[in-house]
Amino acid sequence: MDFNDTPEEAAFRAKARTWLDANAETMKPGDFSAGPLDERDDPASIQSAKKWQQKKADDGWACLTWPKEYGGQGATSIQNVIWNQEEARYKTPPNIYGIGLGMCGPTIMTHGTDAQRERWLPEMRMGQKVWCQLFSEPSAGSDLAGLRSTAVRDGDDWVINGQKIWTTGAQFCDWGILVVRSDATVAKHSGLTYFVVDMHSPGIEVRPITQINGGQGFNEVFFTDVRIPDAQRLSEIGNGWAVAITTLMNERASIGGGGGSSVHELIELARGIEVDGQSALEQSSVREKIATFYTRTKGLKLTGYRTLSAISQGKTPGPESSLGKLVGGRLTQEMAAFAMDLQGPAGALNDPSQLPQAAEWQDRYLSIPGLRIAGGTDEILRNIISERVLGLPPEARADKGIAFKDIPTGPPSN
Amino acid sequence: MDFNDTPEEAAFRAKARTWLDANAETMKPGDFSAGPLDERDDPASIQSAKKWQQKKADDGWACLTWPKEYGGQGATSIQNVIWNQEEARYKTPPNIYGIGLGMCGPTIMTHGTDAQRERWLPEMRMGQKVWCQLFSEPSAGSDLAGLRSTAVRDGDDWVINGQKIWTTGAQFCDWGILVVRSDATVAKHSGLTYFVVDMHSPGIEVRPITQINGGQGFNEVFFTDVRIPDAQRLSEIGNGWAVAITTLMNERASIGGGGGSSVHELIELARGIEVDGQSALEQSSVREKIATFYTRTKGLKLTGYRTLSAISQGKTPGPESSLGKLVGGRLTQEMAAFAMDLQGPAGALNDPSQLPQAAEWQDRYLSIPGLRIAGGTDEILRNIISERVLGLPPEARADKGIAFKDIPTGPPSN
Amino acid sequence: MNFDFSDDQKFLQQTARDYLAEHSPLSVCREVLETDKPYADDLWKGAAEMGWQGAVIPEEYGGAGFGHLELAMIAEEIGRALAPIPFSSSVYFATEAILQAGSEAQKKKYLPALAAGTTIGTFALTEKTGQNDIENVQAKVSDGKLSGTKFPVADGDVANFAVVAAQGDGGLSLYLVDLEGEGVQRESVTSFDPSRSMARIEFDGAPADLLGEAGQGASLASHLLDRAAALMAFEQLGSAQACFDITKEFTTGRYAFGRPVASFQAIKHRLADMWCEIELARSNAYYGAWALSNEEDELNVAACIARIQAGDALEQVSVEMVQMHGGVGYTWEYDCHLFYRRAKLLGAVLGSSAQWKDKLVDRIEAGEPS
Amino acid sequence: MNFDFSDDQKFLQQTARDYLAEHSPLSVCREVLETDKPYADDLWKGAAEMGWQGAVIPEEYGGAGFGHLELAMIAEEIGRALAPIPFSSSVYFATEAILQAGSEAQKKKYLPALAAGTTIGTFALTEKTGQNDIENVQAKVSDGKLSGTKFPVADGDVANFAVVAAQGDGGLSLYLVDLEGEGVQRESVTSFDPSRSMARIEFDGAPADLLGEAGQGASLASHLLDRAAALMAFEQLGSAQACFDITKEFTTGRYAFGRPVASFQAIKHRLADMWCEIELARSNAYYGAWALSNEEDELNVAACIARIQAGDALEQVSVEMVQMHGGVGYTWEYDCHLFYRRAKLLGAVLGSSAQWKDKLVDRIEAGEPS
Repeated sequence: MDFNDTPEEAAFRAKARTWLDANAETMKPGDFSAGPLDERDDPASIQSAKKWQQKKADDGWACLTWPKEYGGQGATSIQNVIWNQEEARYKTPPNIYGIGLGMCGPTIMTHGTDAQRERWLPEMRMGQKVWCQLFSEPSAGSDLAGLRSTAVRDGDDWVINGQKIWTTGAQFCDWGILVVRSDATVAKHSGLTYFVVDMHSPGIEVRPITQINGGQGFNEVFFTDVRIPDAQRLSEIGNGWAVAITTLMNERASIGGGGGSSVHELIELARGIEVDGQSALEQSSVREKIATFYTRTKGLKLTGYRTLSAISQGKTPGPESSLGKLVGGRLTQEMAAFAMDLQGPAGALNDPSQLPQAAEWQDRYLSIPGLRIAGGTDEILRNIISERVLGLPPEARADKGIAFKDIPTGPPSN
Repeated sequence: MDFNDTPEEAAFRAKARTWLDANAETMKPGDFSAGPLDERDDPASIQSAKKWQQKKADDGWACLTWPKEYGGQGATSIQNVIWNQEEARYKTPPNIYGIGLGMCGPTIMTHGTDAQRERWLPEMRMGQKVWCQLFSEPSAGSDLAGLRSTAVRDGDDWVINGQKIWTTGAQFCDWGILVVRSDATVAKHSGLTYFVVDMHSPGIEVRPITQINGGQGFNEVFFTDVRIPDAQRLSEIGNGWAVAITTLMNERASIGGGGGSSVHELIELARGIEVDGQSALEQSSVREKIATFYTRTKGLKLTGYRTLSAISQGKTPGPESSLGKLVGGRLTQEMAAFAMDLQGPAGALNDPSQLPQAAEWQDRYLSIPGLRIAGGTDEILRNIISERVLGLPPEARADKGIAFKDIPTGPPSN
Repeated sequence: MNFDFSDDQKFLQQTARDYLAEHSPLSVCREVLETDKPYADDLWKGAAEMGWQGAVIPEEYGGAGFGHLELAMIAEEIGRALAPIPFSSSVYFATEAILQAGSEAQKKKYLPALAAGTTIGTFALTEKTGQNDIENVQAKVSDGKLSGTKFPVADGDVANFAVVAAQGDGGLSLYLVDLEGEGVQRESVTSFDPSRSMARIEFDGAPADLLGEAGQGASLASHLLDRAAALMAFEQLGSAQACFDITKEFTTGRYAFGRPVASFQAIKHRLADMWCEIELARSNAYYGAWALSNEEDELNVAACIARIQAGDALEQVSVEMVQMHGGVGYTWEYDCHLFYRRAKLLGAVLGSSAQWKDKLVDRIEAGEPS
Repeated sequence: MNFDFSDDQKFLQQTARDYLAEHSPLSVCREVLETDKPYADDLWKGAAEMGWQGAVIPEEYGGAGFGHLELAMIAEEIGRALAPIPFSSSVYFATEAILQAGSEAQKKKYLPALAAGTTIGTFALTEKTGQNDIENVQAKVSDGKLSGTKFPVADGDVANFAVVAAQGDGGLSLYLVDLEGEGVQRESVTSFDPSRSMARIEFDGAPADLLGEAGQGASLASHLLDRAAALMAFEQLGSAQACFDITKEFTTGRYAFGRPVASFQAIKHRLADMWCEIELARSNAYYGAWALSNEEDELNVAACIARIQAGDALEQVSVEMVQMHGGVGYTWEYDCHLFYRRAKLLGAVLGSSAQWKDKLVDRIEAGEPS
């Protein structure tokens, strides 16, 4: 048992740090990186992100885990983790390439033709083009395969109609991966087809979604008679679900956890609040909750270390990584609620100028529900853990073995 | 809004109290009634219970809610509640008639023939015969209709084989109500038939079940070629489920709640335990939990008052009464766990001579799981509330519309 | 035993519900939340026409002369509708304070205008971030002039006057202070639920009119908090019931995997638990209302358990509401966040649940009635 | 980054698991629970032959000379099997105490017999109902004679000697006391988990041999509690994992309504939550073991979080185990109650989770390492 890098890992880390030192500025206290649900579509940010990706690509730091034949470094997962840890210590532009490099790229490598690989992978790697994912629909959230947008063949093209939702970055992306229904008369998972779509095509309209915290990280994307050449089809006709699964399996496991610092902020908050003439931190009820939060936060971080250790041993983290998001989401929400309660009546404010720690707990309370929903709700994560980690029997299915068009989508009309 | 009796209720209460004063001894501090899961089958208790019931029947206090034609008083539900409240204030023998008078009697009234009513109801009312209920089976707990004991017609008799479980009082009962499967080739709920069985019949064997708290309130009952005359059949052949539903609907809603006193015991316990030189009751963490327990205990009691008010207005309490058991069970378990934690290392004991309050919290921690399971598990209660109170759609069913014999009862054998 | 509201009271409730369904759909709350409007003034006027602000004000002062059971029914409906008006500040606090402790002159001066809705009152106790701390109030009154800071003050930016707790000659006392007069500087601060407004108020020599006996401020303030808590519990109850009803309807109508989301035990069992919490809250709130109307002795415990259960239940169901709506629950466009915000606001303005729990044990120790 | 046990350590664990599967099925625990036997002496002897009691005792004193990581692996298996032996008292406490603070003579006297299992030791700190209170120990030693009461003492009825905390000349100190010698009166008291025995011990002039420096008893005792907590966390983890595994198997094999009970979300989602709690407990326990072996500085925090999460997880899963087994879970015949009892016992003997949480905040405040 050893928390330190192996010699090989240490060497790689040193190399990464050397390059980063020469090319970026380290984070100072007070600096922060853009959160995953933040707004980040101002043109300047996009431009600086593109420059940074180009620079990394030039020196071989982009797409570390991609095979060398596609311009990657064939790096191990642990090297990738080390790079991410190191890069996070520097001030860098928002990362707008996660979906492209992590999900779209590998899917194209696995399922694309040679022509498709040549067409899309190099410019993706160099950061010239940004990619987004168009899977979810208003009526198909947790039940992703229940999507209803349609693709109809017309000569060499396909004509797409429908609506996608929760698309990160749609407003500045150049390409999107798209799963739509090409046949509603067969079973749910059998009638889907997978395309790459030019986001600048006529008939695509992007509308930002405002979140309850006021942020606009996601979009709705409307398709009206959008034409996609058949050459941009990435799956066999009707085999889109299998390809979508490849994409989703590449969705980056959230690793590490962090968050530990939040408990220290909570301690600071409690220390500064007076109750009955003493610091709230002296109250056993406050201490008990802080200790519970600390224990669980640390548990998540240490569980992340166990995952890292597995990666370091060459294993691939699987669905058990769902634990971090499932436990961490609730935990953060409870911490934020508790912090607001500690503030008493002032907890009812959301005014950075009036509150300790610039109202950041209020911000968290408003942003955390998104984390408990996006990328798999708590309920879906419990399904994943129980079925894919624990091997428990699946839920009874009401949509099995019938044509998609016959699956109930609402209450009976009688 | 008025917590007091109406004038009519007050008059009835006074009348009940007058009779009880003349015929029973009031409870003194330290006296206690036998709990629902206690052992209570010593012959002396049974004898005194029978005498008490006879005395009540003689003066018209037995079977208050039974119609007058069956020897009852046609009393209202609220009068029955008032009687129970008053009787509870006196030292009385264990009540061994609850199942008979509350469940078996009304079922016989509704579904029995005149001959059956005449045969069973008078001696039931007078307390001469004690009744039990034989529904649950080892493989049919929450899924009651999944029972597998069989009835096969043989001339004028039926021959019963199988095993029943969780039968309260089987060891001293004279009659039982029994639901068994008379046809396994039809759907689950369609092949059941309902009988009255003489518990002294040859082929019946009663074995007590020891609970985890050491008590023996329940039994297993084994049936080996037990013969029941067809005259004791209470339902049409194959229509036993409908009759069983009548019985279960008569299962007395648990009303009132009580339990409030336990929080005061917890306060006493905390007051007597020293932490860091002060009483544990001064600790805010202890206070917060006690306050939560108190709030919920009181909420249950007040919810019981709301139910009583509805009864007083002539309404019949329905499935919403499940709330008391669902919330109360967990609450008591949490209170007991907390009390044991308060005791520190001594909480690991179960020695009345060594612990405050004679180790009663330890006893409760061991007895409460039974209350969360018997008469409907927490999970079944949530189903009942969500489907029957809230009207939510039912669970997808895997056992619908197929012959009972074809319903999966275990993992596929391949 | 009749632990229920009367048919007349229920009729009044239905009238309030119907009125609010028409005049305060959630779009009204949303409009206040999204704009600079501090409250819905049309709705405020309409409520006054319905007689709600003056529900418990005697007829001789222009009120409806109802009891607190009737007011509780109105409060539940205001909660259900998330009505964006300064009702709690003006009615549960300012009006109650004057009814409880006001002189005849004060009653004559304030009550008719409060009943008519032409004057808005509020209560200014808290001075800084942290729990309500009656004992450590720093604001001072000397020679009838108030100085000090009150923060946060619910509806302090829109109220015409405030009942202010301050140290006076005889110790802590309550005062009536005109917020539009001299010596008062106030600023709106951003609320967590912008459909309800909050303020910081600096007093510097503001004229202060003693309310009740000098030196009785601590017990008066504590009693006022209890009364407001019992009423606020109904607002919380109404909001919780609305969260529940909307969520139940959404999950029943939304299908996933070919069946209603509410048919999955992951959802339906939690809906059952939410229902239990709300029913307990309802029972405790009823007890609070009963104590408010009938038995002052029991109010100190009844207010606590009403407040605790209603607040905890509302917070829980508001969190579940967002979660069970899935993606759309996290959008600005859907109404879930209106409840999610209001839950935290109502849970905070009278002090946290933890503070009420501590108070409850004090009171149980002091001898629980019957 | 290698936050995992080595293959050798895992092999040792597997050996222990295999041994206990054969020699300590749950029927062995049940036998001790149901009879007057205070512990399973055959199993105790077998464990000694396997070298477990002497795992961390250096070879020169007859031990196996392993590290604490190896001992942690054994502890996990002892927890999984609910082995009814005084392992925690003798190994995590008595042996650790002598290894940490014993003189050469004391080591020579005790360690070989501890390693061989021919002597059983325990730790006697608590004196009355309530939390462990190191500061307020009343037992006294004067002129080398101990007087006072210790209650409860885990395995105090079967131990040959105890490490006793008592007030001596230099303040609170630890002493080695022969429990079979003069001046010792002990009685068994009924344990909540009768597969593990508990005692009350009265000392009246019992010869006491100073262990460690005089006056260092408080810091030694606190350090010993930390060490024991880190190891006990593995016992708790093993028991929790066994609860989970048995419950998962039961609910998968049991059918209701035509399908496995574990296919209902009411069950499967809670199994997922239980799994999460156990995984967090595992992570924290690993950290505790790491700190025990490598970094004493971090042990004070690591022991707390290991103890808290393992104890809380075990209590939760033991409650769920009974509940998810339904009716049979509540029978004496099924094994659920063995876990339900053990969970509470292990959660109590080192002081409650609440006490460890309070301690944790003290230590975080004192400056958390990195």
